[in-house]
Amino acid sequence: MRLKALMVGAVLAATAGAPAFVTAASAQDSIYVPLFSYRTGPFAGSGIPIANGMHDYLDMLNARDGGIGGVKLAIEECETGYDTKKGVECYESTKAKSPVITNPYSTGITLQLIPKAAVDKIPVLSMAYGLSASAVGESFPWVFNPPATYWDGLSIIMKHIAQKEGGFDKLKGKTIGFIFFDGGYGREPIPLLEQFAKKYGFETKLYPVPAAEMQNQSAQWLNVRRDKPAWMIMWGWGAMNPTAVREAARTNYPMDKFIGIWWSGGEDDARPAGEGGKGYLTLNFHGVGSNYPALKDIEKHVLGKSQTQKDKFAENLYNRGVYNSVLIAEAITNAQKITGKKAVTGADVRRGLETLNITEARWKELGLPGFGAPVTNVTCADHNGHHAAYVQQWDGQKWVKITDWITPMKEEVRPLLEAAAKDYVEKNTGWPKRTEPCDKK
Amino acid sequence: MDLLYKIFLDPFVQMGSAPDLLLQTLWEGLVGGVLYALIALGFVLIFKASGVFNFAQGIMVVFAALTLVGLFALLTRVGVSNAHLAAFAALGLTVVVMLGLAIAVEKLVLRPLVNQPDIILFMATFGLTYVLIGLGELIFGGEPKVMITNELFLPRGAWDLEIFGGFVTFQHIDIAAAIIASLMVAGLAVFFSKTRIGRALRAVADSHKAALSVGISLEQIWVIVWFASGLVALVTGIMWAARSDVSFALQIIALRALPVLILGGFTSIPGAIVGGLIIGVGEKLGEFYWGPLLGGGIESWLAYFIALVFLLFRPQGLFGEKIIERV
Amino acid sequence: MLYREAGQFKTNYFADQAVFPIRQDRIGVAIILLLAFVAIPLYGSNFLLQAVVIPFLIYSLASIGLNLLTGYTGLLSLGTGAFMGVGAYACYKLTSLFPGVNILIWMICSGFVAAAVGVVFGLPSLRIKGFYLAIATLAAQFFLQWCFVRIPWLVNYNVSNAIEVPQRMLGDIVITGPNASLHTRYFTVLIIVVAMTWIASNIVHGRIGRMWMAVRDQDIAAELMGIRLLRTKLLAFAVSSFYCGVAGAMLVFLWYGGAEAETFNINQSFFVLFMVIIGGLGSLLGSYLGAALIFGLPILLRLLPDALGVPMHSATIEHMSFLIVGGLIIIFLIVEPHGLARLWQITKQKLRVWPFPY
Amino acid sequence: MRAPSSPSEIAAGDVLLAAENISLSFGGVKALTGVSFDIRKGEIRAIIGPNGAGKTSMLNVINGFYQADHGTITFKGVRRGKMRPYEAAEFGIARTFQNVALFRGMSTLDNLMAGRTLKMRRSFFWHILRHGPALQEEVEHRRKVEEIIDFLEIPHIRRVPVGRLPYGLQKRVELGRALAMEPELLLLDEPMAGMNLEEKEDMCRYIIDVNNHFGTTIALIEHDMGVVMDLSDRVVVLDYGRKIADGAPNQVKQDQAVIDAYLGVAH
Repeated sequence: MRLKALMVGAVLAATAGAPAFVTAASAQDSIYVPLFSYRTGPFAGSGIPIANGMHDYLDMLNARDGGIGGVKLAIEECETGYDTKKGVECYESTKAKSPVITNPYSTGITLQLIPKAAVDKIPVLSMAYGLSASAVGESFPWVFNPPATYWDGLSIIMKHIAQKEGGFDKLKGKTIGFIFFDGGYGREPIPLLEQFAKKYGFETKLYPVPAAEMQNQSAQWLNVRRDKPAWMIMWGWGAMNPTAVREAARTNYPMDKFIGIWWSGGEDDARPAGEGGKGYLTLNFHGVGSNYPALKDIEKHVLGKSQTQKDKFAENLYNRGVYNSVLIAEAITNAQKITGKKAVTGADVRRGLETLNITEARWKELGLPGFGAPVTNVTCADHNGHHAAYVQQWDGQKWVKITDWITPMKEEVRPLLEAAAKDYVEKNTGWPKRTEPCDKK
Repeated sequence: MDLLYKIFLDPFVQMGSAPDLLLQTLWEGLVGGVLYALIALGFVLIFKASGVFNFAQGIMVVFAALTLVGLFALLTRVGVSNAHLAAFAALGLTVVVMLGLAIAVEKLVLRPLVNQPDIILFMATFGLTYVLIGLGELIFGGEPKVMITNELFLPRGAWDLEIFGGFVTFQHIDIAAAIIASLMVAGLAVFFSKTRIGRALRAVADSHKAALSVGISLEQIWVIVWFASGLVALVTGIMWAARSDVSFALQIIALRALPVLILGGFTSIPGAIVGGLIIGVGEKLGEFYWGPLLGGGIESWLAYFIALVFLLFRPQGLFGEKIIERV
Repeated sequence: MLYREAGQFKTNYFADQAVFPIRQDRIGVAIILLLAFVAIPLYGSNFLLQAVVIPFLIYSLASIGLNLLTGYTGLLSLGTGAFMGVGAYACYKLTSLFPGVNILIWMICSGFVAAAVGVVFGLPSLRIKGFYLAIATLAAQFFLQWCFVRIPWLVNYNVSNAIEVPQRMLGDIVITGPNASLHTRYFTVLIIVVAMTWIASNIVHGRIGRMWMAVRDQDIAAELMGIRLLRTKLLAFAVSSFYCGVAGAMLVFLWYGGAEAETFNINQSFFVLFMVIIGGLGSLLGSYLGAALIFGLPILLRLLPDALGVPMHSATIEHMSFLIVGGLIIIFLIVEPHGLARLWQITKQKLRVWPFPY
Repeated sequence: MRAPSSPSEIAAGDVLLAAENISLSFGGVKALTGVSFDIRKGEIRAIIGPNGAGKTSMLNVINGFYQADHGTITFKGVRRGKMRPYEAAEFGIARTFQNVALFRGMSTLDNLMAGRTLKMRRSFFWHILRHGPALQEEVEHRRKVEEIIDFLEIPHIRRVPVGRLPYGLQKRVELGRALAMEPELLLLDEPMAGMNLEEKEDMCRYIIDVNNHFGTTIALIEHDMGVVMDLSDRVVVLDYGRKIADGAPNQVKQDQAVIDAYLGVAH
């Protein structure tokens, strides 16, 4: 009985007492950059390397350069577990410390934050995920999704397929399969895919994979075997990817006709399939491997002290995190340049994002020559830029870049985006008009 | 008319016109069914002996697989150079861990909660699920791992049977899964029908009081059934992870085995096995032949509907006897 | 000394049939309402309101809903998340089809849609009970979630397959959408939750509540007393789903501001079930206590290392928080299987006889 | 306290319920075979027989819990082959159970109030408000229930959850719950099983009082022969699902078939 009282008492005391300790660590002399990450839950496999890459690059800037422009970065991870509920909580708890940018790292969380961004004056950077329509800067001044949207990704994949088949006119009569995560993310490319199908005269077959079935895809791949599509396109995430690659190998699907979006291209996605995974293709928009001076700097300054396992260093998704942090750092640098302030705010960083201009020379300056395609198209009107990506292939051990940078079919994508943005604004009666002025690059 | 044709005729025409695909679908269903049956068996063992609907069965599958892979990595790191040796040592150690888990569960969860209502025990297994998720991620990390199939001498590759002008692929690992699962089930059946402890377990299932009165220690029985379920979880974990990878997403798979319990009943071992096979084959056939009508991906709920429709006609389940209500 | 009912005599059955027959309880409720309506909005930080109190209230309502079904009627359901989803999607559809009608009316109406769906999925409860029924309700969970993903009409053909909450006004005040102020949303949630709690309390204290509990405790005896089982169970499903539906609509319209089908996944169902069981089956107060504990504990655990100045990786905190929440669930069940509400009752009983416990 | 009942009023002494040729079996096992007997208005009718004779099954058929394979039940002049449990309750048949079947989580008061469910008419809407008519109705029925509580001398346990009561009191509350339905026919399944002598005497008194004061017709199953002989007006004896005797207590006591049945003579 006493034990019982004691235990209950202890819990209640902890519950009651804890908020008293909670104080916002206000930091005047640093720039606060929260990183939403998910190192737990069913998607942790993809979340961990990304979080490591993001975190390590910024840590490296702190260690090597003492921050950005002489101001230290206060980096804090907040664990979302890819769960919207926790994401909103992370947003609210970090908001008190005046962050300069938010990286939601989940489409679900991004959707919640889009309306809040303008109100709280914190820009949202959803790098190549989130709401595609937010590329329209006129409607979404506070949201950025460079370097490319899913629709850009699909158009790049179509270009690659057409090139392999010998031209778009050769697609006529062929069947192209689309296996996707059955949710907002996976369904997004379908309208464009159907538009392409109509235009080029090929047939599409859809193979949805429900969230609960990510590791149970044999039925989908039986369908693939029946339909015999000439190409398979995948929009997968988390545990869905390795299962799909494995099932494709089991069904003897030709792996060099199986191409995934950039979120389906982790080493851990292809590796479990062993020999069978050889030849699998995915898109990518940045380099893989540690053969860049900046990554060497990470190795020197950060690796070993951070959570990164040495053997996973500079793998694909790790570098994706680095890419993400380069965008953050560049935006902050730009903001400092525009405003002349050192400790910039969210509103300043928004301007910094609108003036993103990472030319080939700038990539080199950053110690990342050729790491990414030049990010030069982000403007006030276009928050995405529709930049190029390339196709990489799994050789059984690592990813190998097999094409040059391929530019997306912006002329196909942009009208769709604008229609979607218009639709969003119309449905959200009272959606604020853009009032933010535009900075010159 | 067209719709009726698509529902009632077209699928069968397809089955007839491509019998190799039908055969392949049946085989995939059977393999999936075997794994469902294994998970359901884990549920049934525990429910039969202690009346606990063990929600943690799913996470036990993940935890066992994770422990196996984690221990293997550890052993390799400390210098066990022979991969097969390390793998089997890890397997042995994992069995020990599962035994430890069973003992801990009995001591820390079941014993203090004895005689509580079913729903409270059910809830406690939710708590256990959380503990195992936290523990597993804390120790082994949340990133997915590759199952050590080669090291465990599990076969790779496939065997193509050319038939009906097409071919049917039998993955060696699937054949192995079916064989190992059957051996496991047979072993458990022998254990429960031939050994003293097994008979005691059945006595407990029939009546706790009766079991107590003939001097059977409930605690011991509980440890044994939880251990047995742990072993079943380990086997399930190895087999399922061999098809994708070892990650926490795998625990969702356990939910797929729940309709099997409606079909086969919570207390029937044959029910779990036959039910698992029915659900496995049923949902694959449904997804493959009827799924496209609804845009595919109907597997997530199809099994429940199969089970519910079945229940309408046979409320007592597959092997249950007709229930006579008494007052 | 403070908590005494001696000297409070009831002179008629009206007073004796009251929900709070003891004066101190009435005072306590008044204080809590005062806190909720005055103190929290005045002094609470944005974080407290947005990330703690609003979701806590919404989850309390959902767990009242599930408690009516599981705690009062004894029907275990694992489909709460999906029923919440039905409410959210229904509200979205209704307000986009008829934007002129007040959003609050649509929130309530979306409860009726959820109730209708709940009745359909409650039908198997005639033939099956207990865990079998629980599994059958999983059918609702998975099927409905599939519908949310698959029927683009539900999201007005939004390309991201998501609900995005439109702006809606009540008079001059913006209630939903990005421009709705935190306090407006808070008061809207609070008023709905308080009103619906009052209604739930009325229902369970009257004939309907007794019918539900009769079915829960002894369905055969109840049937032989003339209580029609199917009707009673379906009514419980309807009312319960109504509550969950309204909670779901509020979750999206007054808290998240947008939602995907994944928002209403099975974890949501489990989450609410935890609240009900830890709080106390068959207790409205328990629904609140359970929601506070299950929703609040992880938040606290996450804030704690920072507050204590212990540096810890966010992922480690998350793992620890899983471990601790799981462990605490087990400990609480061992300490008091009947939930926090029973703990509260025992405390009250002790107060009543204090300082002479024997 | 008698509820006005629908089909036709029946004077005391007339047949209230007649079971004709009732047969019931479970998967081949015969529980009842061609049993016929009647219950007259105002009497106390005992059903006795050795264990497994089909007594409880007979009660279950009367109030519709089991559907007889053959035979009919005529209640207040209306003949039926099948009856639903709620129909039986609506016609005024209430019962208690061999193993107490109270609503264990509810208080004594709520158990009795639950017994009045059928008599409460206010709609769901009023219950939501718990005001005006609904509260009025609640209080009216509370008054009736308090009468029964006084009658059974259980006011001190009004607010106690019945699960915590001792067995004897539980049986009494169960009787109270049946009385709260204001039945025309009260079926008591071993109302005195497991009681000590004092409790039995109390229970006998309540049964007689119910019969005398409220004029309720009672059919009871009981093993205690002394009680049966003292209480009942007429006795029907079942053995292996068949009726073997029917008549006044004294008559039945001397019946050879009854003696054989109880002493276990082989058939």
